[in-house]
Amino acid sequence: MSDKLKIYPVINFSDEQEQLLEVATNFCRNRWPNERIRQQIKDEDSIDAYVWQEIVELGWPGVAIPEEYGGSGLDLAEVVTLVEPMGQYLLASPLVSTTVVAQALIVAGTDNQKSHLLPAICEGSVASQALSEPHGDWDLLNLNCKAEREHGKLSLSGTKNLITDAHVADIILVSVIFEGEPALVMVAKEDIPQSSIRRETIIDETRRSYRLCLDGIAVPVDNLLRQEDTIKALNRIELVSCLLHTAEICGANNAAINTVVEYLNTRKQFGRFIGSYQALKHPTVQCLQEYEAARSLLYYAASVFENEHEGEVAVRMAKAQAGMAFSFIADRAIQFHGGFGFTYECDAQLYRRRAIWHESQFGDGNYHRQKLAELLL
Amino acid sequence: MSDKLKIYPVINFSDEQEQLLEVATNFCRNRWPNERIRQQIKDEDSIDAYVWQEIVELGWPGVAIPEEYGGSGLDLAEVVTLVEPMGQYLLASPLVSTTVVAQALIVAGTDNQKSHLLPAICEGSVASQALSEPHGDWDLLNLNCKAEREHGKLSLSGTKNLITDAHVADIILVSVIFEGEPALVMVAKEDIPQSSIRRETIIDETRRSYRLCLDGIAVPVDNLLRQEDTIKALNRIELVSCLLHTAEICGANNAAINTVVEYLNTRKQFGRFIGSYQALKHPTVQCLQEYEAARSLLYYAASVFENEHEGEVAVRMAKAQAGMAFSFIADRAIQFHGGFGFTYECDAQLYRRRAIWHESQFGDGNYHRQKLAELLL
Amino acid sequence: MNKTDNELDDFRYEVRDWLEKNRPKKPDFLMPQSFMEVGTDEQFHYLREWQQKVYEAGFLGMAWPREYGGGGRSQILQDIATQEMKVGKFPFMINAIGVSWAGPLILNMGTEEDKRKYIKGILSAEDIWCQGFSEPDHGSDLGNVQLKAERDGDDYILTGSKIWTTLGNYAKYMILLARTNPKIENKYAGLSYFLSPMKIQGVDPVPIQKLTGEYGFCQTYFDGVRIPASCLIGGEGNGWRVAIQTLQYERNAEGGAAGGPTSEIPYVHEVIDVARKIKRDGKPAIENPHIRDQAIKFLITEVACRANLVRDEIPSLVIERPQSLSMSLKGYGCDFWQKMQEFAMSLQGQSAAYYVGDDLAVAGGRWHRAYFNSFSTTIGGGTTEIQRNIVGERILGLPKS
Amino acid sequence: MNKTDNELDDFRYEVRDWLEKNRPKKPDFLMPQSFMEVGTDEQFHYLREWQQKVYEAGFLGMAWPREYGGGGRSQILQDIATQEMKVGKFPFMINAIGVSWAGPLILNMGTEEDKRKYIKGILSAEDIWCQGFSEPDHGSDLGNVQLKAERDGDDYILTGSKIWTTLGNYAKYMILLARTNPKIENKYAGLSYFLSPMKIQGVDPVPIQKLTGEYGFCQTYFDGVRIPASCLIGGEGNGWRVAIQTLQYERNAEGGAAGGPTSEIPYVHEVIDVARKIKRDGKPAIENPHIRDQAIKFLITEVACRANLVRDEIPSLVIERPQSLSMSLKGYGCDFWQKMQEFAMSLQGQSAAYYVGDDLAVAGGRWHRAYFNSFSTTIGGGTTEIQRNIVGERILGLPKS
Repeated sequence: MSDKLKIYPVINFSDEQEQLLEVATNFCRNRWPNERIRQQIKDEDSIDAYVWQEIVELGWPGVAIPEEYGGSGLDLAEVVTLVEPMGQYLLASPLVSTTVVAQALIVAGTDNQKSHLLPAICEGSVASQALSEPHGDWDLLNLNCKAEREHGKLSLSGTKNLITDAHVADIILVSVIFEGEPALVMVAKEDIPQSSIRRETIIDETRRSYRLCLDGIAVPVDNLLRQEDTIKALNRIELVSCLLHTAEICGANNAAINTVVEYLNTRKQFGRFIGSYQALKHPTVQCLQEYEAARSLLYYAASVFENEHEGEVAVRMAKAQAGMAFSFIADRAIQFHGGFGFTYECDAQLYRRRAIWHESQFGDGNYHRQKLAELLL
Repeated sequence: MSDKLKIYPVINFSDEQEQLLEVATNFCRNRWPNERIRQQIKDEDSIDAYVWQEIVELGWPGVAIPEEYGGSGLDLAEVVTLVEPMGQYLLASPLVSTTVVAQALIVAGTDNQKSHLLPAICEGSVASQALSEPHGDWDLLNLNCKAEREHGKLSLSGTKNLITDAHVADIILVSVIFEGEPALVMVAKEDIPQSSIRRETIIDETRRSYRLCLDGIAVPVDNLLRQEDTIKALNRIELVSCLLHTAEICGANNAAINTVVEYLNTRKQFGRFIGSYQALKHPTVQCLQEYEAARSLLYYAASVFENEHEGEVAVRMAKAQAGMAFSFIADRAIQFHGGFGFTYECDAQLYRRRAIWHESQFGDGNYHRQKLAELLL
Repeated sequence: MNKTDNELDDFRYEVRDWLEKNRPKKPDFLMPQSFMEVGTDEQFHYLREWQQKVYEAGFLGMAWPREYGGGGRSQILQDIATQEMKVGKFPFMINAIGVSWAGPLILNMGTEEDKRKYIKGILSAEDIWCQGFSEPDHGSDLGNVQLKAERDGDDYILTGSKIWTTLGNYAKYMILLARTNPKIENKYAGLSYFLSPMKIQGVDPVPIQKLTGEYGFCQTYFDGVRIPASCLIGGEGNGWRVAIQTLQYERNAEGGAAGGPTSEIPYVHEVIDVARKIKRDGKPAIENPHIRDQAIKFLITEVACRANLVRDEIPSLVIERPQSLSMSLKGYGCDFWQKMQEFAMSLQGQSAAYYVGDDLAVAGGRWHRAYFNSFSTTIGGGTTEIQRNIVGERILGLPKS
Repeated sequence: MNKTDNELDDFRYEVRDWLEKNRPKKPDFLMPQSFMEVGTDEQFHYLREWQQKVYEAGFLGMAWPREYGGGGRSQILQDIATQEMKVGKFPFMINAIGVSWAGPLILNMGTEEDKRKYIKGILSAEDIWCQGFSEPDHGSDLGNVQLKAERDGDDYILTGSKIWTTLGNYAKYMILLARTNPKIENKYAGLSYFLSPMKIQGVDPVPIQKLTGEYGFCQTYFDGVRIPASCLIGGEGNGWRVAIQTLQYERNAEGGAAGGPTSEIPYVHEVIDVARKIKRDGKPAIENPHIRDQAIKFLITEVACRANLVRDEIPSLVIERPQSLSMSLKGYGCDFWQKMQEFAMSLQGQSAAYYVGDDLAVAGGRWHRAYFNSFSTTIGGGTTEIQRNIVGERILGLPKS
């Protein structure tokens, strides 16, 4: 029993990862300065088409797509090194959602779907996924939305919510019940009437989230992914999402630490820099340490991601730790900025809002610890 | 549903309580200076017969025993004010165990038992209880020990553990299974062979605890308490014990805070009194606040103790909070004393050991929170 | 003035009855959760009307002297009325700075003229008050206040700015700490305290956007503002002492306050109600063992906070550290509320992604907003960290940091 | 010296094989959990014999120079051997101060004569070393060391006392920080560092009883002890620099250490095993949701601590704060272990009442003792609080407290 508790983590960090991490960090720093973040909050569209075009030209959407479909054939570990700096600079891009959809297609797409959609993704098609429903349950199998065969097409019904960047997505992967069992269906942009899609008000203002009313939408039957692999695909979606979200969280966590440290080194109270007070210094050190732990788990998870059991354990550990660490620093960031922290102008709120959003997606710490208890105890 | 969650605590503090608190505080301070605590650790017998005699003369064992049996007919709230200072000065006395047995007799004793044993307790008989068994479960109904009718007597069997002061107790209240149901039996000192009783090594060295092998012990059938009231009596025992333990914990918690504060105000490091460092000052303030919260809950619990439901809720809240607060300060007391805290000579270990012991008795915070969830959610 | 328990009970029913009969209709706009969060005119007018109504019914300022507009009755009656308003979740008193700070201060240290001029307007919410202590560059460090008040004949000329002026754009008066003597070595002796008009030339309150995205505070600029010397309270150079006195009113909460709630107090049972409605793994979140355990922890602390207030009234139960409970009130309580509100938000699971304005936001996003706004209590009026210093030094006698 | 993975694996199996064949028989007495807890002769001899055996088998000091008694092999082999000893839960190296502190220091800064004289005895555990930094009146404040070392011809005369001398009563040598110049204004410049003999006239190590009730530390008195000036290392007046250097060896743990574990490392899975055996409400404690959740939290931190060590070896993954992981090792890890051991104790429910010596004590009271002893790691060698200062100042660049 205890044997699976004896975890000796291995971290492999390839030359590709090293290069991509450096390139992506520079890219995000240059393209996404603080003013840009504030602009992105105001824009209807949080994604910058020019920046996305650059990302496509860099080949990042295809990093983990096999070469036969036009990708680079690398691992998700390489995608992690791209997403982490995006988190750090709060750069909005559909890279995560697009990668997740590609991974689902690799697992459960038909040959036809793979040979059409994967190359398109490599060339810049934006993909998103519609998995959640208003009941709010994280269980991806808790589905009320339906697909039914009608006039040789699949007629969809029900409501999906929390769909990232749905309005610019070329394809959306939708989970439904079809013939009594879970299924995944690709819905193309042109099949969705504008009136079916509605912007949501979410806590993280640097993102755009939409609700999609499926009623009246019909798609070709060929858009169905191989139904027998649905559960496998949904598992993959959950774990890939957790891995990439964790990368994003770690990046943002690092930025939040830097924001706090800069303030502690600038602001004076009672004639001393406030960073000299242990009441602020020590919790900040604890935040740093929790972040470092999360980042180590992230790269461990990235390294063993494809190993059954160990990969899942590592990813869930990483997400649980990263979520906790980021919430902790973001909460303290508001407090330690004092009155300024209470303003919209201070970046602390950006991090705190983002931390809340991340905890709401694909399970919070409590949820993953429960899953880990099932896996390990 | 929510209505029982709207708790507006009332604290009644009678003139008797006020007087007893003052008298008991002075008594403990005079009788039980620090040297005496260290002596009590070395003594085979942790109870001081002379001090107990004084306690008896002050009438404290009978405080909550009805006047018809020779007591003062006051409430357990008054006993709380006696026990709290005993906790503060770590004064060893069998007042708690004796009071608990008296309360059980009031609930489930036969007229004959009450008219014999209660006056004896008022006059100084030491009583203890044997409720635990080596399985370690806090559930007082999880019983393996047995009583069987044999030759007109009750023949006992099995092992009881964690019996406080068993070697000096005149009577021990023992829980057993009798005729398939839980029962309580009084066992007199003279019925227990010396060889059946063995001292245990417990974490709190200021106390004495014993294991009792019941095999071969037989007592008169009249020693059985009214069996139909056993569950009621066990409930009463649990709640009275929790209340009085909480009082003891609060007293000790206060002493631990004073010990820490004194050291922080005396010890210098890097040219400053260590109490000036926020890394030590702020956690100490948090310890103080958790203690104050515990003490407020204690006196609330004492005030409403006899109210069904509210009394149980208040007592469990008080025990959970007090146990947590005391463990917290006692742990930090070791740390904040630095190297000295690591020695046997430093009082920090006395408090830490006591905190561990208290958490082991009648349920820790986690246990009481579970019970509260059942009562309230 | 000792009342029997029966008389008190009768009074309690009288209040409860009036309150229920006069409960204001539920507004169709989002309500602020404390007086620090009033960001729109409709919120402002709604709350001001309610305070006026409560005052006219005789349930506010009940223990303040009758000659200035108070009720001249006993404090215990006010306490009962206040409690009924809190428990019944009635709107709070918008003129909180007036009823809790400026009013007690004026009654305590003001001239006869001050009392006649200000007290009634404070109670009726006719005259809204704001507070001018903090400045942009030294939030918690009041001794360092820099806003200049230069004597010029019978007037003072004010130059500088104040920050976190709650209701600054609605207020008629400000309690203002300013520097009358910039040269004196003892910086505290250079401070003076004013009851200063807001609706005059040169005073410019500019709303600040809060982290919630809403408004409620101002930065107030003073550009050569001329006010009469009679605005001074406590005498020139005594500002520090008066400010400390004012802060005592706040820290002792109900001290000499006129009564009434000044914020919506979130209760743990409301959080538990959220947990009953939210689903996790197909079951109500309240069945999740971790959430149950957390909920009970918060409940214990909530009851303990209330029990602290009750015990604080019994001298022989606070004999060893007489100020311990009252001085910990803010630090311990605000920290608890903040964590509780964070918990209320986090237990929403996936739905926690929504914010105020989305129809899927749990309770309209109330808990997110409450959590964000809670930082005004852990930062404003002395941060939690500073509160710990104060308790450590004054209650435990630890050396200064 | 680059080894192929196959060669490394072969070596790992060789070590594992030797270890299993030579595992010392389980003692019939209570074993100490780290070198700081050796309180009896039987413990001492048992552990000394084991270290000697490991050394003779070639699995200790493998990367130290062959000419002084080391193995002259590569560090990676030593790391593998050390890991095998840890994972297999073999006894730790009793001469920890020697292998982790004194040895690296001597190799680094000692004279050729020092190296020939001391290194082999360190590895074989023939010569036990102890450490003399802390003094009774200024625990963490090493700059304030007062023990006097007065020059007298070719000798120094030592007067004063040191505290927390682990193995003081067994040690042959002490690394000693002493004050050679009490008059100099810069207090650091008045310090010097000695490799000082213990078994000579005037040195009196007196055992200190620990909070566990056991022994393991001494207070060591120096009453006019005469030692030759050749004991000096680093030169007179350079003691501070040498001491800082020594502390680096400790903080970087495996730095230049000879290898081998120096304490028994408690694993979370052992705590979980306890939770499987203990009953709560008639069921194994591990089924209690709160205990499950706690266990998983500890497990996550345990894996994270290990992953930190692994990541620290990859330069491009620590590029932003290069020392962050290594400098946090002690503070973060020791705090975690302490809480984990406290948890292991608390989950025992009623049985937590028992202590070492009672047959009902869970695992013979191991977890209580481990928790108590854990304070030697959160206090000794710089308290957790001081570790946080160091990380805050050196890694985050925050100003000094």
